[in-house]
Amino acid sequence: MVDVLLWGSLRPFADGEETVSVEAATVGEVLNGLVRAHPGLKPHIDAGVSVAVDGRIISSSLGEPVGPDSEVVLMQRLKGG
Amino acid sequence: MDYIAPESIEDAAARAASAPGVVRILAGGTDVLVQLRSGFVEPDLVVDIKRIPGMKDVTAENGGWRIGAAVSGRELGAHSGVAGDWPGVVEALELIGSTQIQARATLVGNLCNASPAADSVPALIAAGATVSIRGPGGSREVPVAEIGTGPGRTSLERGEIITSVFLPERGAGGGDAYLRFIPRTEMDIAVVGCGVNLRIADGRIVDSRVVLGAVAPTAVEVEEAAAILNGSALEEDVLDALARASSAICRPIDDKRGTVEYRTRVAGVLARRAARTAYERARGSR
Amino acid sequence: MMALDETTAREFKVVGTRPVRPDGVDKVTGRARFGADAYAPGMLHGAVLRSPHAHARIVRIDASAAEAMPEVKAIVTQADFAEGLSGENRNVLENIMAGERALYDGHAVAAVAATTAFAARDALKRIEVEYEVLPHVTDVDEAMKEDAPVVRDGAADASVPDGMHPNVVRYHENGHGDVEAGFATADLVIEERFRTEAAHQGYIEPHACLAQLGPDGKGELWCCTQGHFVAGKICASLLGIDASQLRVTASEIGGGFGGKTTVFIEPVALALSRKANRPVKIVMSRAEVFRATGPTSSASMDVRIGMKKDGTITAGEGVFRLQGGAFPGAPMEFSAMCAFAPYDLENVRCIGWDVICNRPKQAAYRAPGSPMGAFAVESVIDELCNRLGLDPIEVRLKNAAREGTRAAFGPRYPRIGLVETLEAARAHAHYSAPLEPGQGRGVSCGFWFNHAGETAVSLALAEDGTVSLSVGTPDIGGSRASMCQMAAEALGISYDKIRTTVADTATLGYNDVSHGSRVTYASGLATIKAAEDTVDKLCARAAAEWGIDRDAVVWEDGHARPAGPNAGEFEPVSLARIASRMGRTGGPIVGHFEATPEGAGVSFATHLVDAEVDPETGATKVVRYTVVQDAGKAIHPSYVEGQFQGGAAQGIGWALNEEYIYGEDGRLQNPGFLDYRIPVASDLPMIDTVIVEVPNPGHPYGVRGVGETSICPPLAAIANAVSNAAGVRLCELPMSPPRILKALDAEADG
Amino acid sequence: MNMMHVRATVNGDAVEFVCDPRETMLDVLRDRLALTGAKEGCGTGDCGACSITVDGAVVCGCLMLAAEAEGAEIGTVEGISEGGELHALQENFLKHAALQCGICTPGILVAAKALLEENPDPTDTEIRYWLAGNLCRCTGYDKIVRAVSDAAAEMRENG
Repeated sequence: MVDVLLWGSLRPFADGEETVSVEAATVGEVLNGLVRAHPGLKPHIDAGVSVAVDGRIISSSLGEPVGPDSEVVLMQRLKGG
Repeated sequence: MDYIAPESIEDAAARAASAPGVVRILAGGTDVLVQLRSGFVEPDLVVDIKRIPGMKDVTAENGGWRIGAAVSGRELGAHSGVAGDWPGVVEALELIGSTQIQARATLVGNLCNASPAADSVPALIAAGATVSIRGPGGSREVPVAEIGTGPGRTSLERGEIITSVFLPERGAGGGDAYLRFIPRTEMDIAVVGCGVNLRIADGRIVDSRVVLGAVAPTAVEVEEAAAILNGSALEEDVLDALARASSAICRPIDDKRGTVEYRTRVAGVLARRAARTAYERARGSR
Repeated sequence: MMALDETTAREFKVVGTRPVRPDGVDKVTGRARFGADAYAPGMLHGAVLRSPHAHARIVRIDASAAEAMPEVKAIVTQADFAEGLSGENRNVLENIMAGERALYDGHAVAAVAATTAFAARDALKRIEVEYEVLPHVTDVDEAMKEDAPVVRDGAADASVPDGMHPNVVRYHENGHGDVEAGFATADLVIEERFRTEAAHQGYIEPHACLAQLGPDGKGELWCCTQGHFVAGKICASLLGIDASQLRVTASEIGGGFGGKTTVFIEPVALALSRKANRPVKIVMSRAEVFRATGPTSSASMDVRIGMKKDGTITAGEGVFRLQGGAFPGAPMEFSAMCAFAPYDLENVRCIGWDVICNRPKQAAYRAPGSPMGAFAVESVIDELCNRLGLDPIEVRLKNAAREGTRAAFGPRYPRIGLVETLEAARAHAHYSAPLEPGQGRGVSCGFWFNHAGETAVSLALAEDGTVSLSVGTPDIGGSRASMCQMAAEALGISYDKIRTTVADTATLGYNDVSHGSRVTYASGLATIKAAEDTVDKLCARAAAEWGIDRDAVVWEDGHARPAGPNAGEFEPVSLARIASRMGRTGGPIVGHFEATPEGAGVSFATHLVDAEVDPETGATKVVRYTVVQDAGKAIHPSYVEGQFQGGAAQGIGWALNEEYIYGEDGRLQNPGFLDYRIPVASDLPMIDTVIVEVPNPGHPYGVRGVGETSICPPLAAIANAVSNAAGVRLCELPMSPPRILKALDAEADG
Repeated sequence: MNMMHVRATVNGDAVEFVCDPRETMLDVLRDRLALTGAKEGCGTGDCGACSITVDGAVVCGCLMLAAEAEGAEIGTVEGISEGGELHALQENFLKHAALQCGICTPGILVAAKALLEENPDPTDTEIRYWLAGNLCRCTGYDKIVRAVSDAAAEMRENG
């Protein structure tokens, strides 16, 4: 299981949880797992998110690997000027 | 729109007077072109006066200087005679816009555009300058102070063209200065402007005129200034009184360039600073 | 990916040098072709009719008088675009051409194409639009009030808590720890409200495009854009045509800074062209650029920070309210995520509100959201330092984020370079130089994420041994030079043997926009990978020639060589030699790379500013400026310095004089460079730069982005310098002379 | 339409054109004479991207009617380099990386060349004030000022 840290304003959509544990080996599975665990997260994830895995910010690639001990943090999708 | 470039002032005045619709006189064009491009003014006729003989001349006259209507800031700045006698007027014109604008902008254009914030106008009024007007009814010489009547409005009649500006004889012990406040170092329209012209004898001011820009619908003279300055050697309390009198006559507006409060306050600051410069110049003069 | 130790150990031959940029001669001789420099036979001129009202219902549009003009060949309204769009495409369409309501002063309502530009402009005057004027709101705080006019109902997403005004469209919160507990342990807590006004990107080149779209759905588009692939994708959606049938070519681009990451006139020109069946060119006026393209957001912010006497920050809290015009998207989440990013905090909490107003839709501007947040947080830190008598750099070093620090936005940092920038700033002569009377010094840190995104690169050899490199990211600041350098480095050939071209959308795989400081990172990484792919192919040709295994061949200094004595005795063979024979040894050699690389490195900067304030007029002069920033690795140091200096200059403008000024009527008062006052040459000092290089392990040569971080610290650094010079804290931008004088008066009145 | 017929020289070449009296010199250079080096950044004389010389003086091409050009000698960025040799200013702009996007570069080169013709040894402050009407949004002007200053020094050395 991978523990995924949510940003503050997502917590109301995850039953108030700060961290959600999901079964996942990739970023894509993390996102699917989150939606399965808390369907209320779906619109927020669909709106675009990045996932930080051990400090590396993954902006798009669903195939990036996630280890069981990885620090995984959900972040708002990055954009720039 | 028609464009003509007549080669005589008679022709220019006649064409300007007889043309139907909106007529604009073009010398440097730095205001006219902006208005034309923005659609703010859509002239039916543009009369370019640059090909008229004399329009680009600066000539000595009765101890003073006559400056043709198409003389640019760059040309006037390079004229050591005018710049030596009337540095405040020349600096005021040279403050307008960029190097590029300076190659075209003119005193007369600045005056006829009739912006309350026109830089050269307070300096010209302080200097006691007059303009020569040619119109269908002949010629007349009018003080600069009588030209602007409000934002974008002048006392010129249809078909009248200003052909030159006359700066009077400088005389001994004279000095003038113009200062403006802008947020940047260049390229802005004056938030406040102040022209000061004075003469001294034995270190005391004997004659003075202070004129403010951008604080009322037209440039305004600080009528009280002469009473405050004359007889003084510009002591601190005199400068304080001048600053107060200058702020007191301000009737500005709040707009994108400054607030009423700010303009009123800074008018006093500039009057004080411009008076100092004019006084120093007077002391250093022949 | 190459490991970090390899990166740092590497000796570069071309990377880190300062060659002349490949597009340089074109740009100093006037040959370079920008957006407005294209012409086509039979071309029509397009012009756009814009709403004079901040908010109005469009009751009726009568274009019959314009249509009757013989010069007019097409008129379009929103009805001429695709129906049934959703999401951001719907917002973009609504922004580039109003539907039922005009939502801001300058909102496009209709457009014409005519045989001359004058005729097009005349035609606009003959289009009658009946408006029903509606109440408007242009201020972020006003727009959140209960009785504020509703800009667009139903624009809010699910993140917004119940009970908020419909103008509040998104909500964000991040942080960790317990801020109240943190504040309880502080010796001093300061809370302050800050405001920043919208600033425009201010690129000197107005938007321009030349479009051709036939009734068969096939089209060509030439435009100045930061991302022609994205522009093409959006245009195809808005026009209802196939993306692959629209070939988009990026012109040279005269500045973007985020403002050219979306479309405005491009779909309009295509729609006009489709209707007229002739090419249509549209060039925006400067007034249109200000009224109808994206400035950044304006912001209203509350920041509270607690500090111990020794400088330890015990807690930080920020609320960031940003308005981004009439559509969702104000980058409040980035204000919230970046504001405290430079610090190692046990307790931090940030809240962001995205609010809509009757203003043009905001567009990205250099590190969107970060500069405002840094302004608020770094100002409060400076005030705490002043009141506690602490050195502002020492305090920042004491609290600085390092590798392993939990960032305010969630994850723990990998290797970062903040401490190095602070130490370099402290050691810089600027920091110890004496100040003149009336001057103050300001320090600020800043943070930006940097981005990667979809990237495709192709690298083809010519028979003479030269290289044609095709990238898909428009060159917004000299990237063709750095791409040539990285390719030269990886191939082992000289810089001038390579030409980099920004390829059109029909020639290369999809590329994300040139934004997020991603180009040198992502296109650079892809270029190196494409060069490595080429090298692999070159080695294979040599191996085949020599009759040995591919693995027995290595690439060194632009030559294939046997890997060692066991591989056999062969003379090294150059790239040029292999290329000259490639037609007979297997055909053309092309290396390529396509990916969404995921190794962008975050970056930090520390800025030092000395400012002088005239207490009688409130005028500010920036007298000295130093930028210290972590670039990871500077490929072309001159252009890295240029990014540092440009970001600082834009920050100076935003801090001191630039602002969107709206009248009571909701109309923009200053849509021109006369009164939207960007810094001129005589306003600025030389801007000193220090390039710190803490390599990014996610890039083969260590590159982090550099373009955006440089605008994060200036607002606060200048505010701190001005506040220290004036002796009063300035909390509102721009710090225009009237505002400074007012603050001085308020201070004098106690 | 009352079109104007105008004769002038541009970069030393005789040109003849017909234009609408409302057209600016910039419009004609770009749209009729195919000289697109001068750019329109504002159309109001505030940015200097359209800088050209008229009888030796640097002006904004956007603030001059094309009809005024009758008999005038116009100079544009396209005429700065002579016979394939780049001008010292052009060389120094490249060497100093004094351009990023390059949209302001033609105007700045035209203005800087006029400066050096008038003042071969300008101070940094003089360069900055002379170029105050040429907006650059990319560089912060630092490298531009250095390039102009170095070009001036080089030109003085080479007489």
